[in-house]
Amino acid sequence: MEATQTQAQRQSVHETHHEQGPGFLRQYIFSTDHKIIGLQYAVTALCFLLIGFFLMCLMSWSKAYDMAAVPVLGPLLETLLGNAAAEGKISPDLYNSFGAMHGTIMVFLAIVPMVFAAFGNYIVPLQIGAVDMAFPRINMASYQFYFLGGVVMLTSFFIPNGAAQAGWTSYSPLATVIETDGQTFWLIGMVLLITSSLLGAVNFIATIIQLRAPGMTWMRMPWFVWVQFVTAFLLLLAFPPLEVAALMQLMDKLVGTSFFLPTGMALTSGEFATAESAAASGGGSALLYQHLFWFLGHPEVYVLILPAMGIVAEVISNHARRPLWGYRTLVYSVLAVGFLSFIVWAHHMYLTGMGTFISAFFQTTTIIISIPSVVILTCLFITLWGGSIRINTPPMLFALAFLPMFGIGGLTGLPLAFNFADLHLHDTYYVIAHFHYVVAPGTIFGLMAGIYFWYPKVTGRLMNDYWGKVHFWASLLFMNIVFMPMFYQGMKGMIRRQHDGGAGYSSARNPDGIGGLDDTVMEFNTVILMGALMLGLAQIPFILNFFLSLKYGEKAASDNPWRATTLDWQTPTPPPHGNFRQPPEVVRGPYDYSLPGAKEDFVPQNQPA
Amino acid sequence: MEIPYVTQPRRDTGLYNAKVGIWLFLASEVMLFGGLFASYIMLRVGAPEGTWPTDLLDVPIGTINTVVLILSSVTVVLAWSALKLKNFKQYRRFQAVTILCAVTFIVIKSFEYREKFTHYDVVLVTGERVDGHLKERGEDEQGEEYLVLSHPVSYPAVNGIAYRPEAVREQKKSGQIDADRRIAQSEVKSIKNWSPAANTYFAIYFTMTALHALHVIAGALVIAWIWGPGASLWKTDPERYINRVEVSGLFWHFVDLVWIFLFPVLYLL
Amino acid sequence: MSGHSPEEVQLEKKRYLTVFYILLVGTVVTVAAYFVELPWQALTVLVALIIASVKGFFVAGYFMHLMDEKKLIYVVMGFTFFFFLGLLLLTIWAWADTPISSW
Amino acid sequence: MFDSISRLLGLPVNASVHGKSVDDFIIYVHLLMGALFVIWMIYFAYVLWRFNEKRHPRADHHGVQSKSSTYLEVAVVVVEAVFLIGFAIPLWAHMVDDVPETPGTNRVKVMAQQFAWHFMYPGADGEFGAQRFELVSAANPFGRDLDDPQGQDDFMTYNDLRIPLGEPTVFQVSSLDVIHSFKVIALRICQDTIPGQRVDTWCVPTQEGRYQINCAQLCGNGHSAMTQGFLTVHNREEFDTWVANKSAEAVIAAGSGDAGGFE
Ligand code: HEA
Ligand code: HEA
Ligand code: CUA
Ligand SMILES: [Cu+2]
Repeated sequence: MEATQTQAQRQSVHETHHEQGPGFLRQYIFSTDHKIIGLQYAVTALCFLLIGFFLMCLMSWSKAYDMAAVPVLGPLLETLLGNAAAEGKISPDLYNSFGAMHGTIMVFLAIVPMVFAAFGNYIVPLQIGAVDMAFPRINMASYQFYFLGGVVMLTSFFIPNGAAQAGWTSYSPLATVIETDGQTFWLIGMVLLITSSLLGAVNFIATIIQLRAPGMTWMRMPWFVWVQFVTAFLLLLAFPPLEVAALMQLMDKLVGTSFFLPTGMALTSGEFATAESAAASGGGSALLYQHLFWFLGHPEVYVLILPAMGIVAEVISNHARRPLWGYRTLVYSVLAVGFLSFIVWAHHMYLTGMGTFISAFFQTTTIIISIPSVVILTCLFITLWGGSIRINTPPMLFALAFLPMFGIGGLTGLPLAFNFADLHLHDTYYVIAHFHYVVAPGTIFGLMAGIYFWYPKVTGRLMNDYWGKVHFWASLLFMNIVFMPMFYQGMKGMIRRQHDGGAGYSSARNPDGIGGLDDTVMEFNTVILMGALMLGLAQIPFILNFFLSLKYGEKAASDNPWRATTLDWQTPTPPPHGNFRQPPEVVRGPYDYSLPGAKEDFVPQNQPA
Repeated sequence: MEIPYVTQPRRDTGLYNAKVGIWLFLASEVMLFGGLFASYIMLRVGAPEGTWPTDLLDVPIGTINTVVLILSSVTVVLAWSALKLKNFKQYRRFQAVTILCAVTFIVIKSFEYREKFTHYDVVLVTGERVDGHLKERGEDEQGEEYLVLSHPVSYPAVNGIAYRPEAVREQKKSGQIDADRRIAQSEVKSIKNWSPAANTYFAIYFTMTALHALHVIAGALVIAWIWGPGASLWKTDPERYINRVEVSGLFWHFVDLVWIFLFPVLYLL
Repeated sequence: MSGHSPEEVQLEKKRYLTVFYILLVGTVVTVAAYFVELPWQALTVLVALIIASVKGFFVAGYFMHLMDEKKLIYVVMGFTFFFFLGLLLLTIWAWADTPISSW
Repeated sequence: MFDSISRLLGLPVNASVHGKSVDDFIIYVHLLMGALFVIWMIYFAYVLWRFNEKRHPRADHHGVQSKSSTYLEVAVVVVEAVFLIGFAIPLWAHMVDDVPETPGTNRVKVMAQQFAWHFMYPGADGEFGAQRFELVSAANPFGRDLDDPQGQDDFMTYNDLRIPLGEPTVFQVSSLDVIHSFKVIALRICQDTIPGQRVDTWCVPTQEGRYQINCAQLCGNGHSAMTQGFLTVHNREEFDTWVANKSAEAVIAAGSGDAGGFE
């Protein structure tokens, strides 16, 4: 036994050397190894996360100090972006660009690539005991399309009229008639990103279906793998309609069609001034775009959250030293969420004028989809019961904080789901607060948990514990300082996407108008700005920790420092090309922690009884 | 370590990797074209009464193209069967027909596009509307611009394009179809050709068929690559080669399938 | 399909040709229906779509071997088709149930 | 107690009849959310304390056996179903299906344009005249057909919307260019404006005064500056006088071929 293992080890070392032959480019840039590709995704996505954050800071500045020059960065902005940032001020156009690009970058270039592509690429093949992804070259192409899409998106900031300005949703007709080529860049960028996601999704699903190690039956897969499986299906089937929408909007912009420009639209100036052609053919439909967009848009938000939930589940089970409670229920719940998320989309369109029946349908499905989410969260909660919880490590702190934070975000989805309440809350900061609670302290905390958790597997070193905790507590505090006031603002009726933070509607501006925004609402803008800046500072320990630990971090004591059961921890550290010393043979479920009668408090999946 | 199930099917799923991959890809393609069909229907039912044009495309040409694609689809399966029977020569012959069909399809399609782009639709100041194939365009002695349309159809401009089919029918009955028509610039109120911008019907027609044509081209390139440069694999790993042929074939049938729906929807309804 | 014996393949070849003829006939019938001018427009639409579906069924079923494919592929394509129907029908329903009118 | 919850949530003043039910509904939903959150948090805190590594060094493989979580989930489902079927759906149906249609109903056409609001009233006769898309221009945002006798007394206002107190008014909302959203916070109405289409919304104001009209949908770089629109609620006499005056002016203007637009 011993002898064969060392032999296999030698062989795998030999293979790694063999791979190194082609040199740096082949190994790190045009690699087909799922682990390298995962890391490429991770690093690129984290950079985009930072960019998205900077954009948001500038927006927050604009909201708090409307049309005041941006301190420190003002001149830089002016040189980079030209007229839109004249005198270092953020013009409404620029604010709208930043808003659209913050949303786009965060969703499509930061979070999805991070939680789905990066974690999925690195972890999924390891967890199912595969040697690589099913289609390594397609995997590489997927990253390249992503990268290209990112480049196109970023380039659009520097073209004459600046980047897209119609929100991340790019509703037509606004997106079509706005006079900037940024929208064209946006659309082309989106087509590239969609291509990337489709290739990735095909690969993930095929890998999970085909490359599970012997004994890795469906119900022995770690829940994280299930989650990625469902997520991949969401991407696979929901993205194409958005691609259709993007192509049609592109046609409207470039070729002069009017898919989304209805008859009776009467722009009195500009390129699209009269819609004569539209009139002749019956014109287009503005709402069609919204249907196509939200058909993707809603599944997309579950793409953001599900992988994060998966990470949190792994960490919680491991740190509570207990099996996930209700594994089967969890699996069925995530399948249910995936299925239902295709038929709830129009809850984003309640106020476009919906009749009783169709809105009753979408309200009902929306409420139904909240049930499996509750079930998932409940299972995670109950997992803690009877555990031996190691609270005080960075991954566990982030994972635990995820629960109430996602709870707040999810629960505030409920008033939005009932359209009678949405009537008041639609397009206010309440919505902004709702979804940021799910994506920022939710998903970002989930991915932080994942980074701290798997760092030792990837690098062989642990991240610094103390600074990890500093990072956590500061992030938790400032996230809440940033987003909690937004509920209040939204309830008061502060509308989103306003570069002056609602000042135009404030009672200070219109003292005799009833229902203007009161002073508290306006003052919160400053609080949010401060909170956001501090939140940024709070990331510095993380960034330093992340890079410095590569070199100076404490060496992990073993290949399995968290004493975990899943296969990803049963490989050498870092996993070599081909991942496993010996083809693993799975003999048990994924979470055999604290098994009565076992020697240790964990039994790896490939360890015979 | 090698990636398993590249050629041999996995026991519990009964499939090899590429086959799972292609079907997943086709699933997303279903949603892609499905989104377009859904859009088509929405635009059509949403169009105000009498403004959705019909009978603008050349049905015989469309029929020929349909037959061409169907033929190519059958040669693809026959080629694959031939390979299964280890008859490489026959495979080559069948697949050559497939590629030829693909080329034919694209050539016919591009002529059809050209035909549309040179078809002009003119609204006259008198309120009459004339459309026809552009035969000639120039300046007369007085320096006034004019154009000549062959096979013109004329009908009242009010109420959009709804009167056109009726006008065509009347003309056929009265038998005066072929007279060319000369229109001077001064008579013209507005003029445009049958490009995507002409109206929403042409917009969706060009979008769908162009996307479909891109699929045809892509599929043909893949099949041709496997047929030609990629054929050395037949010697080293025939199983895998057959799989490639099957997978590319599946894609090709899908492209055919899309056309089977595109044809009636765009040409006939 | 991967597990086919030569005899089966021979048999299938015949079947492919039969399907080919069916498809040709289908095409002819569709076009004929177009020229015949049925009493109502709705009928033309119906006929054309039914024939197209039948043709589609044959291509998918025999050329793409969906008639005897693995369960997994049925599941994937089944869900896909369901979601496509969802997109189509719900969008149309939303359009129809919206108390929107032209001015 | 309701008032204090309402204040806690930050609900703004309400000045319409259905607005009361909107507010009540929001409060009920938040009560449910609050209850769930508190229950979960108490449990969470307890678990973290009780099953901490120090207090509970050896984990229990089997964990919870009881079904209490299922009961909680079922309870959540039931409450949500009650909200949905008992309140949300019928209340929404009331908003969209019971739009008043009796002949005497007050009607106003609302036309959004980057970045202002146009309003059109049927005038003294209570009937709108004909409108045609082709006639739309900067000076005639509603495409009024001035030849239609019925439309002679229709009049338009710019950023100035007035409605009578205590009776329903129907707003026929549309847009000239992009999608905006017609929102009056205190009246709890909000309706996206879709170009080329008309959607109706309505309310019954309960309080005289001047209200800000919000544009709630991103509509371009002037979105946050689209703040000049105000809605004034008058008592019936004031409103009638105003309509009579405006209508009379309009008849004269229409005679001279002026559609009454602003730009
Ligand atoms: C990851 C992202 C994500 C997630 C998971 C959700 C989840 C939900 N969302 Fe959200 N949503 C967005 C992202 C997300 N949303 C975004 C980005 C937008 C705006 C897009 C835009 O317009 O730009 C949006 C907008 C949005 C709207 C439209 C609002 C409007 O524009 O007017 C609606 C309406 O129904 C809605 C509803 C819901 C519901 C019912 C859920 C449910 O699935 C939630 C279910 C969850 C629960 C019910 C919580 C259960 C919690 C526990 C069991 C734990 C509790 C724990 C403790 C208290 C310790 N969302
Ligand atoms: C996944 C999506 C996501 C995420 C994570 C975020 C994160 C944040 N968002 Fe964003 N946001 C959106 C999606 C997202 N947002 C969308 C879709 C919109 C709507 C756009 C529209 O209107 O169209 C929006 C709009 C939006 C607005 C409203 C603008 C408006 O309506 O006018 C605001 C306002 O404050 C805001 C704030 C924030 C803040 C403070 C964060 C913070 O949570 C940010 C936290 C991030 C950090 C602190 C950075 C951490 C960085 C690292 C850890 C980098 C490490 C790097 C290396 C190691 C290399 N967002
Ligand atoms: Cu108009 Cu926003
Ligand atoms: Cu949603």
